[in-house]
Amino acid sequence: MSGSNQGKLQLSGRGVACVRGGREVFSGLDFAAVSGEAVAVTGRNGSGKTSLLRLIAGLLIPAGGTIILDGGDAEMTLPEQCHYLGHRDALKPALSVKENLAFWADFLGGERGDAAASLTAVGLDHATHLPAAFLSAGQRRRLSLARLLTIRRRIWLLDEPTTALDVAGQDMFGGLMREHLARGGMIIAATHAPLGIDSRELRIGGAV
Amino acid sequence: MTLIDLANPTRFLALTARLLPWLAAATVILLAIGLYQSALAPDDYQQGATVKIMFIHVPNAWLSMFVWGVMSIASLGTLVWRHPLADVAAKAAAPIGASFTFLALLTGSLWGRPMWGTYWEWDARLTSVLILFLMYLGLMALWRAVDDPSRAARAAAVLTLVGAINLPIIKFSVDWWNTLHQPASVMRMGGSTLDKSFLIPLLVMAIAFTLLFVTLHLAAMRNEILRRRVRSLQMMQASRVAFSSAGPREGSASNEVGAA
Amino acid sequence: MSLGPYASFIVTSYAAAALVVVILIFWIVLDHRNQTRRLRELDRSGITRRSGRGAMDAS
Amino acid sequence: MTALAALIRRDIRIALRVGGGALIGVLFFLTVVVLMPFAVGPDLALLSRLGPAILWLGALLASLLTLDRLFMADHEDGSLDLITMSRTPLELACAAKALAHWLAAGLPLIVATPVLGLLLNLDMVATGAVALTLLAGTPALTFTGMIGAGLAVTLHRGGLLMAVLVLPLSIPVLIFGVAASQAAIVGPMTFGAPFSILCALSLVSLVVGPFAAAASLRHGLD
Repeated sequence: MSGSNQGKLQLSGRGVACVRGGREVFSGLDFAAVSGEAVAVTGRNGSGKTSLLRLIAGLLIPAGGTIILDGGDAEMTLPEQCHYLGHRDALKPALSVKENLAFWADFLGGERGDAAASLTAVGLDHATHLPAAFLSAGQRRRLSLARLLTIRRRIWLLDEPTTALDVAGQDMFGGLMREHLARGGMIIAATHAPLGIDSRELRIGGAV
Repeated sequence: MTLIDLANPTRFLALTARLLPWLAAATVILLAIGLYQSALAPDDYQQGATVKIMFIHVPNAWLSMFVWGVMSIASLGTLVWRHPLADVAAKAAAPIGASFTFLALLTGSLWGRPMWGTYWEWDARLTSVLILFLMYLGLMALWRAVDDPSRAARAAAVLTLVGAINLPIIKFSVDWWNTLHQPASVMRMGGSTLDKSFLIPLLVMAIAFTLLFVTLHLAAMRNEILRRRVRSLQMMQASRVAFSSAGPREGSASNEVGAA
Repeated sequence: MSLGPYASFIVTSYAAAALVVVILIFWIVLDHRNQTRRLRELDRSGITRRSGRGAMDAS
Repeated sequence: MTALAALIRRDIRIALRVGGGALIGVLFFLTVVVLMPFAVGPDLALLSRLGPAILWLGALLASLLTLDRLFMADHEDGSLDLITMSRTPLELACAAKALAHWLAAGLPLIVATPVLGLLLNLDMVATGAVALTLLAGTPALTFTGMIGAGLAVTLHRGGLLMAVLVLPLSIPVLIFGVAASQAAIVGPMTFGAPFSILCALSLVSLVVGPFAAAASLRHGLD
């Protein structure tokens, strides 16, 4: 496990500002998170929850401020140590469940061997050879979660992770998140619904 | 067996299983007779032995149009009567029709080489067949482009019927284009009526190839029905997984239902 | 029977026709095998059609 | 390396599966070339003179028009985010995607060339020359077209706009591709001079294309 035998992680942002389409989404945002901790980013629609996650993931360039990770792998940039689970599932309908997962394992540097175990963990082990096109929205989400497990990254960036999941799926996901935190991982999740685990709330764009 | 009876795919499969061996046997016998007769056919006084190419070229050219006709009727079946097997028939026919059209082109150009000195001449007839071939390929691409067969069926049916209406227009314009540019320079197979010694083997070969098409078409339709069955079962399997993951108890229960 | 100076063209056309037909037959037989195999696998994993006509599939 | 190989394998697999567009490019090529004689007339001598140009134009359009979805599909389903975040440099990932596209959509064009050469009354030498120049030139088309595909993601628009942006960029390739084929068929130039320029263009685009596409993708993300 890459998690437990490495040092403590500390992710901190200072004065982070985000401008999208000429509009300032938020500015002067300070936040911090340490390993073993889950941070639930909340706020009304359009307050910049997704933008914050994408800033951390390096998919957006901050208009101001800095985001620093202490204690991580010195040879890797911050985005390379994150796994971003966005609204979209990054699955190819033409490929089978197994092929989808194996590709991301090869491309992002996970263990192919973990793939089968991850599929069992999310309850998709019966569907491994089926095309991803046959999966329902909830099952596609489950497959994305399996990718999260296969590619072991210490920082999980989750954007509304529980949408499309049924109650059993949310329970399963809660368990996975607790396990990840226990291994010394870090979770930053943008969410409206309760996350299902103990988390610290980070409210952005409070002024209405 | 009426058309209504055939609407049931399972009954269709049973019928196909019974019919296919007989059809295959008839095809083989007729092909053997046809080949024997065309081997015995005399040489043409103008074309020599190359006239033997005619015995496979003409049946293939005939089938290239016949198959499009079959697909057009099937498309009507899809759009008008909503016969459940119509789009299966249309889809299964396309690759077979394309193969026959390809053979018509190939044998045509192999026949043309000794006659005209080039493999390809932008002759009205060959050009029309080439366009027909392209339309077959386009139709196959359309079937392949859409994952859900019932959704692809409508689009393919419309395209097939538009093609059926357009083909005579294309043929006419190509004729006109061709005569405009090179007035009757191309020598076709003697304009006079065919001699009996050619006609009989040609007819036998044409019937044999038609039977071959029917046999292959039925077999391909059977495959297509099975493929769709596999698809729907796989989709059921995909949705069942969600149940079984809810708890081990439910999963084993569904297995028992399946085994019973 | 002599095929004259253009024997190769005649033989090539007959061979091509035979080849294409054989490929077609081969493809159809292979496809049939694949589909029946998949149906059998699905059957084994306990997925049957709602109409319960699984017995007819073998025919 | 396994990451890039996996990306190439995946893209080729998708292109060849149901719904993939690999063979539609060839079909387009075939159709465009077959249309030409209807405009020019069935004069075989004329066709054989125009043949290389017709084949090159057809291949150019076929390889560029299939390109506009190169990054769009990955952008729409979120794969591009993960590719950007990965340890694999985005430039290399772009190059791998373009290579996969060329293998799936570009190579079949070259395979189809001899058949089309027959239709246009090109002899063996001419067909060989055109096929060889296409082999050397189509990578350049794919790798310059990739820039347009990257811009399409930035602009949220594909299709014709992309073609308008990219077609001017491919003029040099067209000039030297056709020139090399003509040189091999009728002279008076030697085949070597335009052909080596064509190869040089391909090599340059192999370097420039991925960087430009990656830069445009980075700015297009939001």
